[in-house]
Amino acid sequence: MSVPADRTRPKRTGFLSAAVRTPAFAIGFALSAVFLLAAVVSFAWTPYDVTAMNIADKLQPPSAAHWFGTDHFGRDVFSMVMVGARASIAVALVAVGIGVAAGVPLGLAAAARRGSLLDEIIMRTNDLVFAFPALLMAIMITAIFGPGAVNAIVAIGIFNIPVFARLSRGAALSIWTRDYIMAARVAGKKAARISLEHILPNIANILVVQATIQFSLGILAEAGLAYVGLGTQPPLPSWGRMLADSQTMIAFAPYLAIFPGMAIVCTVLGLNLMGDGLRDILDPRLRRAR
Amino acid sequence: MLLFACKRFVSLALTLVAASIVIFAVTNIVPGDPARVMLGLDASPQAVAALHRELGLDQPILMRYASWVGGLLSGNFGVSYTYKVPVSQLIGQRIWISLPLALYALSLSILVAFPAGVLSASRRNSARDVSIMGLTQLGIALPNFWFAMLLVLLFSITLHWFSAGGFPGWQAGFFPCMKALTLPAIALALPQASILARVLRSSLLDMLGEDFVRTARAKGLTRSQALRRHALRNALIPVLTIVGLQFSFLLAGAIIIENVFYLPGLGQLVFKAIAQRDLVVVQSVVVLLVLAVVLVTFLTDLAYAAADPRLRTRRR
Amino acid sequence: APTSATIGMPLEPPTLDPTTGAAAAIDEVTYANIFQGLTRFAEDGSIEPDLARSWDISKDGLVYTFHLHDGVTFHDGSKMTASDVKFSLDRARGKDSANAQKELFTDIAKVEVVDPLTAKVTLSQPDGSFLFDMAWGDAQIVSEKTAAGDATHPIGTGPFEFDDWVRGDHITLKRYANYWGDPAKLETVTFRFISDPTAAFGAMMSGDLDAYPNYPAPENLQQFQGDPRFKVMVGSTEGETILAMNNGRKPFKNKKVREAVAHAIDREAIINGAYFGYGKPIGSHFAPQNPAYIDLTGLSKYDPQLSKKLLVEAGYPEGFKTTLKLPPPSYARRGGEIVAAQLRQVGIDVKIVNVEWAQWLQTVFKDKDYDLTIVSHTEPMDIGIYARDDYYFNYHSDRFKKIMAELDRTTDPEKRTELLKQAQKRIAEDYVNAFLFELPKLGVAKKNLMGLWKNSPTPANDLTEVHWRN
Amino acid sequence: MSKPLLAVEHLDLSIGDRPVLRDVGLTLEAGEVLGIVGESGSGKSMTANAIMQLLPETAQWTGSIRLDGKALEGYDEARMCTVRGREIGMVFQEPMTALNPVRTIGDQVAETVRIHTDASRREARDIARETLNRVGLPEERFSLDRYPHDLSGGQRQRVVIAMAIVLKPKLLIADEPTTALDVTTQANILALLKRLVAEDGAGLVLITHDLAVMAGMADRIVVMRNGAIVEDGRTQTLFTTPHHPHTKALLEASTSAPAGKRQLETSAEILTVSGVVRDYALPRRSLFSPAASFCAVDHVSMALRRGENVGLVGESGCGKSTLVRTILGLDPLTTGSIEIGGLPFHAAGSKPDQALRRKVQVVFQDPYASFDPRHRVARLIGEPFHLLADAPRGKQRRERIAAALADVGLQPDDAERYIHEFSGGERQRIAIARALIIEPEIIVLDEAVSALDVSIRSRILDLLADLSRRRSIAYLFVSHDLSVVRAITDRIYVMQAGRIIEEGETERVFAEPRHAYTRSLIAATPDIERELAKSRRKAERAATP
Ligand SMILES: Nc1ncnc2c1ncn2[C@@H]1O[C@H](COP(=O)(O)OP(=O)(O)OP(=O)(O)O)[C@@H](O)[C@H]1O
Ligand SMILES: Nc1ncnc2c1ncn2[C@@H]1O[C@H](COP(=O)(O)OP(=O)(O)OP(=O)(O)O)[C@@H](O)[C@H]1O
Ligand SMILES: [Mg+2]
Ligand SMILES: [Mg+2]
Repeated sequence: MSVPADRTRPKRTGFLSAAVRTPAFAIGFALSAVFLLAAVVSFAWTPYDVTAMNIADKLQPPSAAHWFGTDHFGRDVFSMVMVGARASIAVALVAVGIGVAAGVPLGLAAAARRGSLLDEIIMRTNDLVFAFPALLMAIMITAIFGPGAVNAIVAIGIFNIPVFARLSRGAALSIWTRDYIMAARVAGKKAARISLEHILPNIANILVVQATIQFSLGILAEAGLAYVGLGTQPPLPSWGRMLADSQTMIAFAPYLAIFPGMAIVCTVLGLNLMGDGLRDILDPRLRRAR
Repeated sequence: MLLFACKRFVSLALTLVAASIVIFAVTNIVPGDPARVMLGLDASPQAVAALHRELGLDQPILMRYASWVGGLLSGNFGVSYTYKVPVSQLIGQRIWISLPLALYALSLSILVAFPAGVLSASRRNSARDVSIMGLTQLGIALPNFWFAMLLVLLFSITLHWFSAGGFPGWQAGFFPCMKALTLPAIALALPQASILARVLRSSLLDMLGEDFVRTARAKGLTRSQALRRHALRNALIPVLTIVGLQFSFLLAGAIIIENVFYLPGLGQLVFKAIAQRDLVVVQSVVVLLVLAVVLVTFLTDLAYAAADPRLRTRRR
Repeated sequence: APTSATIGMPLEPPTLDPTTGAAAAIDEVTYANIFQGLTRFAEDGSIEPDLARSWDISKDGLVYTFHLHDGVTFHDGSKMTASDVKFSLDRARGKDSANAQKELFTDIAKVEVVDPLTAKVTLSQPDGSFLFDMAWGDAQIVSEKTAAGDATHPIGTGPFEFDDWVRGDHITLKRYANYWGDPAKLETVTFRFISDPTAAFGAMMSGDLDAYPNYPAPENLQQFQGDPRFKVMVGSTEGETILAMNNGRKPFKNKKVREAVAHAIDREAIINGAYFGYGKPIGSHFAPQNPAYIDLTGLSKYDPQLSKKLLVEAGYPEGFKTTLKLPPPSYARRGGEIVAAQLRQVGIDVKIVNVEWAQWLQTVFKDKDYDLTIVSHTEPMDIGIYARDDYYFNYHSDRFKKIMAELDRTTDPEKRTELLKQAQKRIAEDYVNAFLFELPKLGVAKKNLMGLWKNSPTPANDLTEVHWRN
Repeated sequence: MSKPLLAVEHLDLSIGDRPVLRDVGLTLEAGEVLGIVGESGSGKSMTANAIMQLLPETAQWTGSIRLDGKALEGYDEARMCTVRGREIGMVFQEPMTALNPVRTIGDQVAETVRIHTDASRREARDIARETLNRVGLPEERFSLDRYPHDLSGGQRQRVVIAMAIVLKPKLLIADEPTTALDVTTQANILALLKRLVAEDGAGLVLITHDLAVMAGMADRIVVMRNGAIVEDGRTQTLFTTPHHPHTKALLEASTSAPAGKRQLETSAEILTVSGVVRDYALPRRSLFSPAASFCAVDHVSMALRRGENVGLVGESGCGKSTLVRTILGLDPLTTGSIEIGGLPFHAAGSKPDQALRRKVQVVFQDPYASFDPRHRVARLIGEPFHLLADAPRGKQRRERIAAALADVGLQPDDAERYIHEFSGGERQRIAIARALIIEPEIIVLDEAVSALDVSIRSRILDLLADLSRRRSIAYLFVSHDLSVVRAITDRIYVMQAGRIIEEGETERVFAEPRHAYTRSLIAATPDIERELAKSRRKAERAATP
C-alpha cells in the first residue's frame, strides 16, 4: 500500500546537469580550471626554464618566442605565470585546508556544547584571532619564522580558522534544533557522533561555498604578502611576487604586471563565480524544481 | 540590557588581556635585537649593551610585561625605541590620517554598495543584476595594490588630477586633505564596496522571500516599495556586521595602500616598527587596534539593537 | 625662483642625532645641513676644513690643534666654542657612549680647551685617518646644553635649522638666519619619506617631489632621462656590494671553494639585471673613485669552467647545497636571485632566504649564522673591517692585520696608498668574499634644481648650495 | 441576479511549465462567505494569489477575474497595486512571520492607508487606531507603538486582519487564517472575521482544509483537487449530499474514528512521571535582580500502563513538548523523577539511564524535519539500533528494517530511497517505523498528525490504532486537536500553563468535563455536526420571522 503524494515531491536533479545549467558555475569552473591545468602542466613542461636567467634578453615585449614577454632577468613570463599558478594555488589551498581542518571541528564542538564553557572559550578565542589585524600578524609570523611559502600558508591559514569555526558553529546550531537531531538523541547517540553523522554532512554545502571564497581570498592574501616581500621565495615565481616585482616597471613594461594580474583576477573571479554557482546548485530550495 | 553590557564589558576586558599577552609574547619571540637595529652595522658591543640598559631590555620578561601593561592602564604607552618620542604622540599623529581615511573609504563603500545592492536585488537575474554582480566580482578579485597602482598611473601620472600620494596635514585645510585621501580611499573602498553590495543583495533577497514582504505587497506596495520600506531595514543586520568588520579592517589593514600612497598611517607605523623591532610601538598599537575592533563589535551589537526592536526589549 | 624644495628619501631617520644613531638616514638629513664637524667631506670624498678653520699636527702625529671659526652659533643662539668640541668628543668616546662608531674615537687620549677658539686633541698613537674620521657624521659637534634633545629636536651649527617633523611623513628644515658662513640659498627644505619604489616613481612623475637623490628603482631612470622635466645624476658611493661568504664555515672555509664562487659570478649580468647597468664592477673591497684603487677584477673573471674545476679540486665535484640570506634592499634581493642562478650553473644549489634588516643584523651580522649573504658596505674607507676578528666574515689573516696595523701608524700619503693597495690585493687573493660592484648613487631631480651632490662620499644631502635656476 | 462581487472564470495557471490550476471558476456575492477546501497542494492558495495577482515570477495564467465588474486580467502591475489593499484585503496563514519585525504595528496598519489615500500621517494613525480597536486590540493595551514580537500569535493575526480591512475592501481573502493558532484563538479569530464581513458588507473568500471550520463559517463551498474544482454548492447541501467521490472521501476522513477501542484490563504501570518540574532560566533583567526562571512544566505527575493510549492536550505553549522532552531524557529535570517499568530512568541532577532508553521512542510533528535528508531510509530507520548492545547486523538488520517498513505499510525496497522521495504521510509512517524498530514499550507522539491533512491523518490514525492492538505498546499522544485525541485515546490529561488540571477516561472528560478550562477547550473545538446544526438553526430562525 502506498499513500498518494500529499505534497509535491522535491525533484532532485543530478549535480552535474545542475552544474552545467548554472552559467556562473560553468564559467567559473572553466576559468579556474585553465589555471589549475596550467599549474599541473607546469610540473611536466613549461616553454622555458623559469629559473634560468638570460639577462641579455631582458624586458622583451610579448612576441612569438615569448608569448607574454620576458622579465627583468630575461625569464619567460608565460612560463612564470604557469609555474606561479602552482605557488598561488598551493598556498591558498593549504591555507583553506588548515582553516577547515581546525575550524570546523572547533565550530562543531562549540555548537554541540552550546553555552558551555567550551563554547565560550572557543568563541572568545576566535574573536581574539579575529580582532588582530590579519596582515600585521602575518607579517609578524613571517618575521618569526622567516618568509616562505610554508609560513605564508600558516599565517593565512590561522586567520581562516575563526572563519570556518564561526560559520560551522552557526550552521550547526540551526541543524541542532531539527527534529532529526532529537531523533538521533532519542536513539542514544552522543554529541560527537551526531556531529559527525548528521551535522557535518548537512553543513557541508555552506562550508564548500565558503571554502571557495576563502580560497580566492587566500590567493589575494598571498599576493599581498608577496607585495611586502614575504610569501613564496625565489627562485620559484608566484603571481603575487611577479606583480610586486613588476610594479616599478609598469610604465614601460606593462605586460609584466598585466599577465600575472590577469591570472589572479581570472582565478579569483573564476572561484567566486564557482562559489556563487555552487550555492545555487547546492541550495535545495533552488535546486528542487517546485 | 545593563547586564548584557556588563557581560560584554567583561569579555571585552578579557579579550584585551589575552591580546596583550599574545602580542607581547609574539613581539618578544621575533628574532632581532632592537638595539642592534638602532645602532647598525658597525656598532660596538658596549654601545649595544648601553642601549639595552637604556631601553630596559635587560630586565626579566615578566617585569617588562608588567611595566608595559601598567603603563597602558595609566595611559602611558611608553616611548618609541626608534623615534624616542612617546608612542601616544606617534599614534596621535597617525590616527588623524588612518581614521579619516577609514571613514572616507567606508563612506565611499557604503555609498556605492547600497544603491548597487538594492538595484540588483530589486530585479534578480536581470541584465542589471548580472552586470552589477559581475562588477563586484571583479572588485573583489583585483589585488588592491595593483588597483592602486593603476589609479596612480591614470589619475596622477597621466591626468595629473591628484598627487601620487602623501598627505599635506590638516593645517593645510580640509579639501586638500580630502583630495589627498581620495585615491587611497577609492583603492580601499573598491573591494569593500563589492563585498558589501553582495552581502546586501543576498540579504535583501532572503528578506524578499519573507512572509512580511508578501503581506506588504498585499497591502498594495509595489515591489520596490516593499523592498525599500520592509526588506531593507531587516536586511541591514548582516550588513551592519560587515560594516563593523570593515571599519576595523580599514583602520589597520590599509598597510599596503598606505605604502603605495606613502601615507603615514597607523598601518605603516606598525609595519615599520616591526621591521625596526620597535617593540613598544608594535605592542601598543596592536593592542589599541584590537581594542578598536572589540569596541566596534560592541557598537555594532548596540546598532543591532537599534535596528531590531526584538533585541531592544528582549523578553519583556 | 622658488625658495623651497622637497627631497625624497627612501628611509626615515629614527632620530636626528647623528652622534648617537647609526642610521644613514640621519646623516642624509642632518649632515652639513644641521650639524657640522671639525672637518667635512667634500663631494669628491676629499677632506675639507669645516668648523675648524685650520689645524696643526705635531711632528709625532699625536697632537692635533684645531683653530675654530669665530662667530659660530648653535641654532638656540648660544656660541659654539672649544668646550663644545671637548664635550662632543668626550661624549662620543666616553664609557656610556651610545655612539655607533665608537671606533673612530678609540685613539683619542685626551681633549683640551686651549682657549674658546682652540681645541687640542692628543692621540694615544698616530692615526693616519684621524682628520678623515673627524669628518664623519658621528663626530659632529653638538652643544652640551641641547645634546640630550638632539634625537628629536636637533640643535647644530649648520645653515639650516630643524623646523618640524611629522613622523612617518616628512621633516622640514628652514634657513638659519645667524649662520656663520654663506647663508643657504633655499629658505625651506622638506624631506619626504617614500620607501616604496613605485610610490617614489609616482611622486617624482606627478611632480610632488623636486628631487630624489638616492632613487631606489634604477629601472625607471631611463624614463626620467627621456623626460625633459627631469635630469638623472649617476654618481659614486662608498658602497662595496659583496657576496659575503662565511669563511669560518664549511665549505667556504676552503679557499678553493671561495675562488670557485668568485669565478662563477658574472658581474656584468648582475649589474645589468639588478641595477640596470649602473654600478662599477670591483675586484676587492675598495671604492673605484679612491686614488688608491687598483682594478683587481681580473683575479675573479667570470669563468664557470674554471669554477667547476676548482670545485672538483676542492672535493665538491657534485657541487653542494647552501643558503643565501638576503636583506631587503633591491640590490640584494635582485642580485641574490641572479647570483643564485649563476651558482646553480656550476652546481652549487643555493636556497634563498629573504630576511629583514633586524634579522639580518641578528643572525648574519651578530651571530654569524649564515653561508652566503649579499650586502653593501657603505661606510667610507672600511677595508679595515677585514682585520676585525669578530667580524661576520670570519676572516682571520695575520698578514692582512699587519698591513692594517702599519697603515694606522703611517701618515705619509704615498706610503698609505701603497699599503692600501697591498691590502686590496691581499683580500682579493684570499677570495674572502666575492666582490660584485660599487653601488652607484642614482639621483633624479627636476631639471633646474641645481647644486645637489652627484656622488656620495658619505651618506649626506648637502643642501648648502642647492638652488633653483631660472 | 445582480452582478457578483467576484467572478473567476476559466482560470488556468501554470508555474514554469507545470500546470497548477485548471479551468477554475467561482463567484462570490457581497456579504457572502465562500469557502475553498481541498487537500494540501490542491491549488487553494494559488487561486487566491491569482486573484491578488501576487504570483511567482515564472507563473503564467489565462482566464478572467472580475472584481465588481472590473476585469483584473487587463490590469498592469501598477494598477494592481491600487487594487491590492484597497479593494481586496488579504490575510495569510502564518501570523508569526507575516508582520515586519522592525516596524510598529501602528505603522504597518497605517501604511495601507498612506499608500492608497492622501491621508496625513496623523489621520492615517487615527484610522489605524480605530481599526485596531475594531479587531479587538484596544488602545489601553495595544498602543500603536508596539512591535509585533511582543504580541501573541492570535494578536498578531488580528493586526494582519486590521491591515487587510483598514480601508474596508469589498473583498477579503483569508488563506488558512487560523491553521497556526490553537483552538480557542482560532474560534475568536473566526468570529472576528465573520463579524467584520457582516459589518462592512464585504465578500470573504476563506481557505482552509478544516471542514469543521468550513461548516461553521461558509455560505457556499468549493472543493478543489489537483488544481481543479470538483464540486461546489451551498454548505448544508454539500455536507448532507456530497456528489463527488473526493468530497465524500474528505468528509469521511474528517469524521471517522479508528474502529475498535479496546477495553483495557488494568495492567502494570510502564511509565511513571512523579512531580516533574522543568524551569527555563530567563536572562536577568538587571544586574541585581535574581536570575528569573520560567516554569514550563510545573509539578506534573502522570502514569501510563502497558498498552494504554493516553492523550495529553492543552493549548499551544502550555508545556506539552517540554514535558515530552523530559520524558525522553532529552531535557534535564529541575525536580522530580521519571521511572520506566518501575526502574529509575531519569531524575533531577542525574543523566538518563541509557539502558532504559530503548523502551521509549518518539514520533515528531513535522514529517519534513524529522529526517536527515542525506541518509537513506534504511539508515534512518536503523538509527535506534544504536541503543541495543547486540544490534542486528547485515542480513538480519535488513530483515528487521523490511519488517518495520511492512508494519507501517511500506515496501521493503523503500529502504533504499532517500527521504525527500516520500510524501508527508509516507514520511510519518517511516517515523513510526523508526520508533517501532527496537520494539519499545512506549511511543510518544508529539503532534504526530497535526501537520497532515485530513485524509492522510485518518489513515495514520488507523495505522496507529492497529499497531497498538497488535503490539500492546503504550502511546502518549500529545496534541492540541481534541477531536483527534478523542478518537484514539483511552485516557487523557489536560494541561494548562505547565500543570495538569484534569485527568480521566477520555469519554468521561469529553462528556462531563470538570474543569472550566477543559470545558472551554472542548467548546472551541470545531465539530462538523455541531456547526452544521448551528447554522441550520440560524437559517431556520431567519426563515421564520
Ligand atoms: N512558487 C511556486 N513555484 C512552483 N510551484 C508552486 C509554487 N507554489 C506552489 N506551487 C505548486 O502549486 C500547487 C498548488 O499550490 P497551493 O499553494 O495553491 O496549494 P494549497 O492548496 O494552498 O495547499 P496548502 O493547503 O498546503 O496550502 C502545488 O502543487 C504546489 O506545489
Ligand atoms: N528554551 C526555552 N527557554 C525559555 N522558555 C522556553 C524554552 N522552550 C520553551 N519555552 C517556553 O515553555 C513553554 C512551553 O513550551 P512547549 O514547547 O513545551 O509548549 P507546547 O505545549 O508544546 O506548545 P505547542 O503546542 O505550541 O507545541 C512556552 O511558553 C515556551 O515559550
Ligand atoms: Mg496554501
Ligand atoms: Mg509542542
